[in-house]
Amino acid sequence: AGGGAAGGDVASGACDPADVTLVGQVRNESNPYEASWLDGGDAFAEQVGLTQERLTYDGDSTRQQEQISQLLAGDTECLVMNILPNGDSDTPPIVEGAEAAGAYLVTQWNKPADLNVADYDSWLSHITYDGVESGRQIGDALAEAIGGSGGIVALQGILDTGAAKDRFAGLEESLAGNPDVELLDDQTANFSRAEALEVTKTLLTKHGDDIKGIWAANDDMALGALEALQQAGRDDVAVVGIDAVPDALTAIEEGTMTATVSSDGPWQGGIGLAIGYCVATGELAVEDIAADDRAWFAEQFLIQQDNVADFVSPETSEADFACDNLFSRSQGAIS
Amino acid sequence: MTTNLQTGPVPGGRTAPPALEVRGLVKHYPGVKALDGVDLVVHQNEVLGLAGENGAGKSTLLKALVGLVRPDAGEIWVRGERVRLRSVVDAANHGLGMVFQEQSLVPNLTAAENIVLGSEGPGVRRGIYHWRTMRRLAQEQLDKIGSHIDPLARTDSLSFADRQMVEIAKVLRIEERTSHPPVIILDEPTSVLESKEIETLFTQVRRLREFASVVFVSHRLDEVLDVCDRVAVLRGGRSVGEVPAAGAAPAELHRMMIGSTGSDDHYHDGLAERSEEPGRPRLVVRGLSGRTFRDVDLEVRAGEIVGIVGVHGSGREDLCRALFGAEATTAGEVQLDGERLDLSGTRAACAAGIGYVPAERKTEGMVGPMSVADNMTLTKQQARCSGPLVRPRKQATLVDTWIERLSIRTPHRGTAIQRLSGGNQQKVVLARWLVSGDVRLLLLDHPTRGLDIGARSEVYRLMRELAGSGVATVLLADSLEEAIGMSDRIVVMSDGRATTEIAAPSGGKPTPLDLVKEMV
Amino acid sequence: MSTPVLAQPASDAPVVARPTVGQRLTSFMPVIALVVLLAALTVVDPGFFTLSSLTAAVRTAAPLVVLAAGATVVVLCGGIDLSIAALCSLATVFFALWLPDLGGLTTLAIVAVAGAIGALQGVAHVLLRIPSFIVTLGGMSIFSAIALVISDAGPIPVSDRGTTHWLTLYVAGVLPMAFVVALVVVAVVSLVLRLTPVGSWVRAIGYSESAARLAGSPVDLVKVGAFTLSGACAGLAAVMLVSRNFSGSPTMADNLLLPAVAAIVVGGTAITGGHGSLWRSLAGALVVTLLRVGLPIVGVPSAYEQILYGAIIVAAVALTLDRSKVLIIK
Amino acid sequence: MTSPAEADTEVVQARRPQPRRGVSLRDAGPPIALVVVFGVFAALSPGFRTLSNVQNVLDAAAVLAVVTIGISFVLMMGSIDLSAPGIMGASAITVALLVANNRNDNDLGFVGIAVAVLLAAGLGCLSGLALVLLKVPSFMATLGVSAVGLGLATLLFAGVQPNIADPMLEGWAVERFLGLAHLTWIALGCVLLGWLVQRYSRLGRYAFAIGGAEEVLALSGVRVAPYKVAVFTLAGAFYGLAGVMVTSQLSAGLVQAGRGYDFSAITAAVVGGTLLTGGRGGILHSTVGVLLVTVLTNGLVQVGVSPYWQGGVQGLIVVAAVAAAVIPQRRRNQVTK
Ligand SMILES: Nc1ncnc2c1ncn2[C@@H]1O[C@H](COP(=O)(O)OP(=O)(O)OP(=O)(O)O)[C@@H](O)[C@H]1O
Ligand SMILES: Nc1ncnc2c1ncn2[C@@H]1O[C@H](COP(=O)(O)OP(=O)(O)OP(=O)(O)O)[C@@H](O)[C@H]1O
Ligand SMILES: O[C@@H]1[C@@H](O)[C@H](O)OC[C@H]1O
Ligand SMILES: [Mg+2]
Ligand SMILES: [Mg+2]
Repeated sequence: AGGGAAGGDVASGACDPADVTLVGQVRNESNPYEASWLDGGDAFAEQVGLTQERLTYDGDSTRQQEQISQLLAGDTECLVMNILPNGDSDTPPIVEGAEAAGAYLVTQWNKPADLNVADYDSWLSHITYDGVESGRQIGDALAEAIGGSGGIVALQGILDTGAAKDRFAGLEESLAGNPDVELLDDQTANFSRAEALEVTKTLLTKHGDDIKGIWAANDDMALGALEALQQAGRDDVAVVGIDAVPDALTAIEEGTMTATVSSDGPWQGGIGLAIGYCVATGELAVEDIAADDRAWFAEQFLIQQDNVADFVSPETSEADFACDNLFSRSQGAIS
Repeated sequence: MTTNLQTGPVPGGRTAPPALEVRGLVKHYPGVKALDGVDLVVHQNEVLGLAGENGAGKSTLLKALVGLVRPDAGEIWVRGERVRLRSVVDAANHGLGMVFQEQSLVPNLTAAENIVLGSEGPGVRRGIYHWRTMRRLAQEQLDKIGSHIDPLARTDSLSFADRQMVEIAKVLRIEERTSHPPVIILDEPTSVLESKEIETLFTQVRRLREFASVVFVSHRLDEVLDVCDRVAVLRGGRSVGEVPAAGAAPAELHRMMIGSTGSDDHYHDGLAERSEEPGRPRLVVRGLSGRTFRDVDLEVRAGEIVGIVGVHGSGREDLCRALFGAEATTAGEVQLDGERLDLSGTRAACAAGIGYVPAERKTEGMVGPMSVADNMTLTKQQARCSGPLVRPRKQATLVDTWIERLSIRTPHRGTAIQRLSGGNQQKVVLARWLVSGDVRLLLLDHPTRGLDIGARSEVYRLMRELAGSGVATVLLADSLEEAIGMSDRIVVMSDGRATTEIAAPSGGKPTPLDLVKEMV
Repeated sequence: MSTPVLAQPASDAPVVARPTVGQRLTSFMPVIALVVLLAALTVVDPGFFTLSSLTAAVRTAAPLVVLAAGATVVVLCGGIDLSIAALCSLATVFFALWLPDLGGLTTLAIVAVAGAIGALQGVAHVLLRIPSFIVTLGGMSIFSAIALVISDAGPIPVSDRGTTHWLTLYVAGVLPMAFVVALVVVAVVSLVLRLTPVGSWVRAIGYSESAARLAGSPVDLVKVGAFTLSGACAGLAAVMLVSRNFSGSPTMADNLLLPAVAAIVVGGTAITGGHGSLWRSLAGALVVTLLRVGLPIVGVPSAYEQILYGAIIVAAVALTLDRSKVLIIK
Repeated sequence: MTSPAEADTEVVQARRPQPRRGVSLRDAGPPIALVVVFGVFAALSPGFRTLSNVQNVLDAAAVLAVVTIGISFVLMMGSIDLSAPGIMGASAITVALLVANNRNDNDLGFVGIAVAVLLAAGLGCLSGLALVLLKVPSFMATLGVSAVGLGLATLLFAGVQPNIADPMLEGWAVERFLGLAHLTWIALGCVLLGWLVQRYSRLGRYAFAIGGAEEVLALSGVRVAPYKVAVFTLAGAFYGLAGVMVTSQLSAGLVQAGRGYDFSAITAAVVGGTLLTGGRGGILHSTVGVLLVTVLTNGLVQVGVSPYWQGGVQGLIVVAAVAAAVIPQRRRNQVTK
């Protein structure tokens, strides 16, 4: 039918490297993390002598679907897509569309737990960071920073995303292990710096000096919280976040922020294309990808003042994207 | 009696050039030739009346004189000099200003701002308001016409008459723009005024004549003859002649307007001729109270026309609206043909067989961009449907019948109603209640506002015909004469209460003075 | 009849006012805008004008067409419905939650319930006399909150795909069923408006609500009806989205609000009410969809894409709005 | 005639009482709603009624207030404006790149701020021009301009977050005077300025008049088009300043600096009693609306309403507040759009 002309005969490709089309799709180019992702994709494309088609959908789920169906209605024979689905629910239709059209697909971050990558031929891999783990790690770092006891508040991400939920679950684990740390309040600031600023100000007046620490589900919100603290004249509150965006690293260097967890945008932008490219050109066969590498957690690090220097300029080397080295950052299959 | 246009006597005996002269003005609209070579002369310090049927082209001519309508051909001369008027400002600079047929003030501004709007002069310096100066400028204008309103009152809080004064005060601002005496154009200024307000207005018009020329339009020909020095008549977009006001009779003017010898007495003819006696009580109102009326009792019999008279604020308009379900009531009961009437909304009122013609035609009576046909069948949809479906042919036949019966002048039934002249619009609005023939009670709020004599007598005839067929009518008349002439009985309202009832059978009519005594 | 004799002028004028060529042209403007846009995209990227690509585009457009169609009637009445997208999201959640119990009846139930919710807003609007902008803005946040809570802030997968499978089929192999359904909605509502008195009530209310009321038109009823239809369409669009995404999610359609309103306005319907039609919204929705998917696919970079999008929708409205029908443009 | 000045005082004094001049009862709804909502939260939450929280509410209202002042002029004309997100984004990035920052060597200080506000005014002007020249309804014109603004912002952003290092701009958010942040004083200044413009400038009064009866202005020989363009330009300038304020608060220029401000500003204005049909309300009305919305947002957090429900509860209260405010004005044949 109109949706898919090519049909699902993908197992491994025989595309001329020059015929491969590389597509990277993220929410927008107006936040540093996702912009760096697309830049990483460009770097990889250049490495193999191609260019990446950069797509953004402005955090709009329907628009993401629309773009992908339009993309899949074109020539899909040697199409490689590295996609950041807007939310868990956006992944299945993308996967089904790619499967029907026979386009090579790698997804990152969001996937419903019950959707199994191995059930598909074109969906090569799903990569994410372990949100529960990161939420717990920064939770523990926060607990330690406030001396193991005291009140904290949590800034949640967009409530209906897996990342937000997993990370908060991680915080709850951490709280269980730190019984003297009390969660005074949790609010959402939708992963946004501006909203975090307002919410934090209000929480600061609500709980006053009881607040010893702020747990934020990403660095953008942590940075907003830092501004609020500065404006309130408070320098005794520890702040943690996730993503390792440059500003957060600077803040950690300067000692105003306690910890973050690395998510490596440039690498994410390159690796998805690399996996697709290797399969499309026949250098890697889908059957040869280990079951554990179909859906995996990528390596992440807790970054604090002592090790921040190592992360200030994240580097992705060409070797990271070599067809025989694609899964080197795997921390194991998604449980 | 008809005098030559070019050589009319110049008041004062001097042979100065006329204040304003129009030669061969032509204006076409799609399907209509609104002006077809009009000639007109306005002398200095005279009040010139302009008469003509609805759609004769009066408003179009006047709009051309203030730069709002660009004529297709013809010339306009001001004080002996040929001018091209491109905008209101242009016209004002030549000393021409107009008070429009529909009131045109900005309701949410102060009276002072409205008066100086567009020509604030020293009232606004470098874009900054100087309220004291504004107030002074406005006060000067108000003083000229002897009005006592507060210049800083919001316009929408003023009475109708006061707003009309503001309009006149505003138009007089054009004096500041020219060193010459201005020409002030008044397009049907009296159609929305009560008789007392009209008197005030006429006093002002006579004062204006001292230093300005005035062009005055009204469908009340006695009024025209009363206040004007000379009357020019338009017919079908052409000048058909003029008469000096002194000694002329309305009938004579009317003959010129319609181009034939019509009946003489449009106000009164046929008034007495209704044969049937009014029937049983149809509308019975007991102790009805609302926002602006209290404890009103009223009875209207089938076939009876009851006029309600009262000044602005007497509550009669709201009473009518309440009977139609368009205004909330707080107490009382209403019965129609012995059954309790549901006052909860207009829909229920329509279903019960009540019809209502509001006074504000433009905003409440008609849906401007919709066609004549759709406006006419808006209420009685079933008249153009079979089952739930609209039958265009059925509608066309029905509408064309009524266009013909009421002599509605429109290029086509599909023409947007806003393109019709005011009088013809009014006929369409009236026709809305007649198309299905199932109306039992008609509430008419100024049904003849803005209608020419012919159309008016047509409406009168219709009302009588309807009464003859048993329809009960409540009439808020345009003038006391109309109320007296048309009604079988007159109820006087003042301060929200129905105070007096006066019988007005044919042959035993009260005089206007009798009513005025009761009204105040 | 003793009416005054008519003077000559009107008689030599043409009796029937036929629409001029210009007037006819303005009513086709939305389609012209669509064709021009398609041509432009094809010039930039010849690969864009293929059957499969067009098929994908109309399939994509279907939920937007349905959303815009419903809201068009509200706009024709002079109001606005800002809740459609949030209600649509909520309806996707309902769908996913109810499907296991209701099975094949779910679609009907969703359309009915969404219609009822729309009606509720209509009733609040007409009874409390709150501007529709505010009622539906409030509705928008309330529906979002409910959706978030009942879904436990996450997508709910739909495992039984049989119920919505028919929407993913193709008529004659090329015409997506979802789009056919959208066309049917547009056609049916248009016919009801044209063939019954409802059409003139709607226009009268939109042009002049008080005149309509004083002519005894069922103003409140028609408005509530318009909001009901708008809600029901949001429900139907939700079913389409679920059939496409295999899940319901509390924010799934949220971003369709502005595109839907844009579709209505780009079609040339007057945002002030009275003038316009569902066919115009259909063309408008296709224009908006082409812009949303077409610009990035033909390779316009993200930042320029937004700039172009802004410029083109403004230009499209400049083209499609019939100014002889809308005198004062606010 | 006597000296006009004398004459008019006399006449005016003599008949002041009846016609409506100033505020009337129908304007009292929103302030009453504000007091009620404030009272309820104060009763429910001890944290809410502290002085520092009141300061916090005022600080939090600053940006919304500036945006709402801008939009109020547009709403007064009966038009609508959805361009705030785009214009604020463009101005936020622009100012961040022009004052001392981590992306380039610019250090224009105040001039940088002025340029950002001018750029914003230019974008606003574009909306106005589309409205009067192309006759595109403001709803669409401003939606288009918002997209253009976001596009420009994204172009300038170029993938790397510009952080500001300008002490003055950073100080605006941090330093306080009489307990309020400088930004809050700036917002108060804007309220005063807006009110003066509305009351004493031709632009303000004409905007009000355009909402009241646009066609009458034309009949009076006023060319309304330039005033419309000027109002959109003025609104754009206010959005631009708001974008600068957000940048000061966050110490960084964000493309999303204006996200959501379009609808929240319209909500605030309407809650304050400005009608979307134009011709009513104004700056002071809108300011009350801003306070009401901000108190709500703050209060719901203070009393501990679940984040899941906050939006819904806020929507409900806004509808209820507007409903309560319109009750005294309800008429049978009233038109509500
Ligand atoms: N804007 C317009 N478009 C089309 N036709 C118009 C327009 N304005 C006026 N006409 C037509 O021109 C003719 C003259 O109208 P005009 O308003 O000048 O009449 P009038 O003498 O003022 O009538 P009335 O006494 O009812 O006010 C009418 O047939 C009217 O339908
Ligand atoms: N003496 C004065 N000095 C300054 N301004 C004045 C003065 N008199 C009147 N005004 C202006 O006239 C206005 C009165 O009309 P306005 O429409 O603004 O009243 P309002 O009560 O604000 O109406 P709304 O209820 O529509 O808000 C005042 O708000 C003010 O702008
Ligand atoms: O900050 C990121 C956020 O924008 C995205 O939604 O999820 C992953 C986060 O790290
Ligand atoms: Mg006229
Ligand atoms: Mg005011």
